[in-house]
Amino acid sequence: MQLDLVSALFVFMLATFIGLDVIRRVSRLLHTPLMSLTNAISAIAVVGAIILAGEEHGTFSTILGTIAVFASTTNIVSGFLITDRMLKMFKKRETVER
Amino acid sequence: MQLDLVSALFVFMLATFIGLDVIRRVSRLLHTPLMSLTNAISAIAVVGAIILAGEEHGTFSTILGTIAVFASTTNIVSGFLITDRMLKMFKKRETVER
Amino acid sequence: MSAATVQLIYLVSTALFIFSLKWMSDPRTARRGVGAGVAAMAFAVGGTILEPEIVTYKWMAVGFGLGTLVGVPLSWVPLTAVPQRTALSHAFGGLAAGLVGTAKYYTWLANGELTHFRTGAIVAEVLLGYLTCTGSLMAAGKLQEIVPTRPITYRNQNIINLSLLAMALAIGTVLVWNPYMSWGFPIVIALSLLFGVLLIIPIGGADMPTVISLLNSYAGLSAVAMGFVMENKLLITAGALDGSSGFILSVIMCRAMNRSFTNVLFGAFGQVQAAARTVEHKTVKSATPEDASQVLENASSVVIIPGYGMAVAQAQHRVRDLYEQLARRGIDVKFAIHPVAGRMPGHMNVLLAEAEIPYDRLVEMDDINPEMPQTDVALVVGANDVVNPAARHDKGSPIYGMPIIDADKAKTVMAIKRTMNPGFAGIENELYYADNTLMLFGDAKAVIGDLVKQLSGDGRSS
Amino acid sequence: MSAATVQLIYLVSTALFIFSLKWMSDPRTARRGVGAGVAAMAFAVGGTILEPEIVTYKWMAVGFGLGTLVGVPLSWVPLTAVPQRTALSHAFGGLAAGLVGTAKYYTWLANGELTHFRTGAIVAEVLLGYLTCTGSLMAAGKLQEIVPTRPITYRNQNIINLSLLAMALAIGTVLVWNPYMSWGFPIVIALSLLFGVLLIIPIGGADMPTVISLLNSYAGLSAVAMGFVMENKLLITAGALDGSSGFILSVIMCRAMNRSFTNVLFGAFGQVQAAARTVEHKTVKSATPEDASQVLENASSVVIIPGYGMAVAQAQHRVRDLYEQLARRGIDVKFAIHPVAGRMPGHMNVLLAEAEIPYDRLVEMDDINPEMPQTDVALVVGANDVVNPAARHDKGSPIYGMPIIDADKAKTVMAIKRTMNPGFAGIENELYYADNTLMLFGDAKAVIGDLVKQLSGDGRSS
Ligand SMILES: NC(=O)c1ccc[n+]([C@@H]2O[C@H](COP(=O)([O-])OP(=O)(O)OC[C@H]3O[C@@H](n4cnc5c(N)ncnc54)[C@H](OP(=O)(O)O)[C@@H]3O)[C@@H](O)[C@H]2O)c1
Ligand SMILES: NC(=O)c1ccc[n+]([C@@H]2O[C@H](COP(=O)([O-])OP(=O)(O)OC[C@H]3O[C@@H](n4cnc5c(N)ncnc54)[C@H](OP(=O)(O)O)[C@@H]3O)[C@@H](O)[C@H]2O)c1
Repeated sequence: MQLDLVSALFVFMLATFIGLDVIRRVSRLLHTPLMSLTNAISAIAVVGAIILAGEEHGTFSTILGTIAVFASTTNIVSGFLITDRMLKMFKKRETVER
Repeated sequence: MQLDLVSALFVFMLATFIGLDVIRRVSRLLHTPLMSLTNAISAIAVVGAIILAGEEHGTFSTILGTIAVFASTTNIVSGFLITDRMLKMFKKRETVER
Repeated sequence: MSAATVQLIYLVSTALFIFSLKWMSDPRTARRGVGAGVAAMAFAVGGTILEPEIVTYKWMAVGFGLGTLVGVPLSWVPLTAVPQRTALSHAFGGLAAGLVGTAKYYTWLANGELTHFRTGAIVAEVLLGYLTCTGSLMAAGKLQEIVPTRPITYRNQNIINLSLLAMALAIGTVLVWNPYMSWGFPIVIALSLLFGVLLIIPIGGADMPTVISLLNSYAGLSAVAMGFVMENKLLITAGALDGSSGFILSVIMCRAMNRSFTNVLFGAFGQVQAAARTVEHKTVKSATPEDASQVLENASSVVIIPGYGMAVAQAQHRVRDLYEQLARRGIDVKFAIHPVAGRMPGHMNVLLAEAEIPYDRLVEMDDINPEMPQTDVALVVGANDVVNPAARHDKGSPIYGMPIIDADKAKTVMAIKRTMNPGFAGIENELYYADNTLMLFGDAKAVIGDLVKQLSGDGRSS
Repeated sequence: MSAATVQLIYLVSTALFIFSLKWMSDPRTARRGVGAGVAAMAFAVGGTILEPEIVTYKWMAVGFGLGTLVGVPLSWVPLTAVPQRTALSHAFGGLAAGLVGTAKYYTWLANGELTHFRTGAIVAEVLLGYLTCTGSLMAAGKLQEIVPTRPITYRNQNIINLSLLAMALAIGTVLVWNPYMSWGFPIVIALSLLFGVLLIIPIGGADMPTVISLLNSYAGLSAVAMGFVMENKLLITAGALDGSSGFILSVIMCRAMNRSFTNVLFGAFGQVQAAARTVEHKTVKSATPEDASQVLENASSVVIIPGYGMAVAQAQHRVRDLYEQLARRGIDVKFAIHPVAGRMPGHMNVLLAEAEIPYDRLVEMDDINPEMPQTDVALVVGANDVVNPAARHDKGSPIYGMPIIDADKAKTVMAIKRTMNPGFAGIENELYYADNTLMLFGDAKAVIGDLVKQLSGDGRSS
């Protein structure tokens, strides 16, 4: 168990290195879409929710799991859709000028 | 065992993402010192060598381990020393002009 | 499906999430980034459904269905409502994390499978999750102006809040020591729900963007904690990406406002608005759209500086018309984008993109400032704090030290706003009293509409 | 010491390795990077020594001692010998990885602990390790000119090499299926040792820098494989950092030479040297140091373009004297650095740094090229291919498409070299025949010494 903790810490550290680097290089133009994109990504909690809703550990677990699946799905769907909607607006000169 | 493989693959993938990113941003000025620095880092194999030389699994293992410790130590020592020697030479205008 | 296969699917999903964010570094690849994000999420969901412990699909199907039903319309909100939508979404995300942690705790409690480590991770997940949930709801409420936007303060507020948090942490720590002390768990939940509310109410509505970003970071961290609970590396990486994003965006905002995290969270900014106003009487030159359009016509370079007022007035399409009129006359038109103009990071960029203004006309603050002294006209459209020269020289000003766009250095400044009221920081702007400044009073959409009309010839005959 | 503590030490070590490379992004933080690397290695070694399975310290002490004894003098080599030192070092690294893999195999074989996965990882480690070892030894030999530097080729060479490799891979695969088929293991070792040699001999000495970088990448990958064998995440991350570094440096070199990996590895480049030389007779203008120094004195901007010849002649200190003489006269002097000038990436930068030329005077190719047409004098010091205009227009040239420094666009070109012999690519350089080119024949060190003497007044009286 304790070794698993360290292993998880390893992954966390590496992912944080990547995250900080990658985000720092996101174009300033796109900070608003970035907020909604990461909002969708944070709905990764759906993974835990699905397991809860799909296991059989009693009604309590299932209800919480279903609500959690609902909440995360809302995030995923609206987050990705709105990000794409915003990004579609960004056009470079050539394509804009008629 | 198989799960361990995936876990190791995870770490490998994340580390490669970091490696490619970090190296791509090394100053072009410093590519020669970079070569000797990573040369020293590749001597991380010393970790495996130490375990071999320090366990008691028979003479064969111990001999191979000792040679491996020797080879990696050579790398570590010469790699870091020469990198530092080169880097010491890089000076910005202010410190150079008298 | 073997556990190893699922893990491999998670590996692919992780890589796709990383590429998704990498591709956001350039508007040309950004939509591909969304594609990668969608694919990553599909792999994550698909892989999880294949997990061997899943026995029923009924309930998750209900969740997916309802979630989609609510999610699709939520994505149609107007651009001005994007901040509150994001906040609402964070509330959902925090809720999901909190609920999963809660269910895990009680399941393991019943089966006697709790360990110190598991309990610790669950406590972190639940704390962050529920705090994010209520905090984000409050933030959404303030942004939508359902909840009063001004900072609500009372005596010893910070002490009370911090001791609540300390209490939650203390009980959490005791729980880690003794995981089966189950009466402590609901208390932790209650305290974090409460702390989420109390953390937000003393923060002014206009500081909400920074707060939302921080809450995004917390939502990510609670996913990380969930990853520790479930020993799931995908959750840990995706959560860490998210956590970094929220953190960096809030740092960028704080830096662009020259304020600290502590000041944003505990400073009750925006409260002293009235007090700061001085009553000196200085003269202001006001101009008509006719005068203004003549100045513009005679300029050879114009820098347009949009601010929150353009967003409020929804004037971006008119601004585009103006841009076209000027460009047609061979005038060099650029847009100067301050990192915290508006009310969320990148706010102006999205609005101008919506109006189809090519993004290579948008110039960042640091790049445009050296050009300002050679600029003929700086046209300020509903911006205020981000062009306030006091930030450069008035050490007593609350915005002292904040980097600004040097509108005042242009040969002529024209500023569009409705009144002489101050902006977000509640302070007067000496730019409006400068000799080379002309005020164009009125709603930004209407004023720019008039300018366009003048320039397009309707008013030319006059 | 508990296993978890050791893992935590490894975690710290990993983070330090990452910072070490991050800090190499700027010369100002680079030495801190070396410090972080040393600390990381110290943690790695320290953590490993604390591993519970270590029972004796005697043998490793011998290894450390001898390694230090050999390592310290190895770090004193002159800068010109850095490539062969690096190659030699890779050989040591590959050897260590190979030996560890070998010992692990036989230990687990004896104890019946081999699994498919372990065997697979060991085979990968041993293959890469031994191949790197002999390959690097050959590369070091070619660079030191102990081994003939020209490509050694014979009929069906590539087919023979690849079938050797295929054989090693086939036996390796069989071993993974049946780990206890122990007669296969020494064959894999022998084949990889042999393949390392055969891979390198058909590659010309001057392509060795690219090869060394690739071998660096292999050394990293064999550390990764060792990490899989030993389930050690530190080995995996440090190995991956290393692998990426070697890979990216070789890509940069190949791109700067406009060649592919395949061409470098299997193209036997440098072999056709004699054949490519044309015997046309064109006129060349040669000048004396007196003439040259007058031209330099009358220039207001000089760009010095160093190449491999400066390294061979060890002329960098004279170049610095020249730079000072010119700078003293108020002449703007810059150094144009081509990414593959010399024989290793960054070669010119280290040499010029050694001569204490401030690094903000060194300008990269892409940044200097737009300035070349306004430059009065381009002084080429022992560079050849990197200033060959044929790369721009002569589709038949082997270097066609390689980006070059546009020396020919300067008002006057002065080129220092000993003869009219071609450079690394073995082709003639039309730059030397151009109307605005003056040749200064002689050893770079001597010629620049003369120039400095002229400028400093010794020759002024004449
Ligand atoms: N972007 C972010 O991420 C972020 C985050 C947190 C805080 N902030 C803060 O927000 C502020 C942003 O600065 P800013 O210059 O963009 O905005 P501002 O300082 O808030 O000023 C906006 C101005 O627009 C005018 N306005 C409002 N409605 C208008 C309309 N319909 N037509 C014309 N003008 C209108 C207002 O004047 P009238 O009322 O007289 O019309 C006001 O002076 C900064 O202080 C920044 O620190 C931004
Ligand atoms: N840097 C890397 O990482 C790397 C890697 C792989 C390949 N390469 C290849 O190496 C080449 C580098 O180009 P380069 O222009 O630097 O070198 P080059 O093309 O090899 O030319 C070097 C020139 O220096 C002259 N020279 C030699 N010794 C001299 C001395 N003592 N005094 C004066 N001149 C002397 C030689 O002419 P004389 O004999 O007439 O004096 C020769 O023409 C490129 O083709 C590149 O693709 C570089």
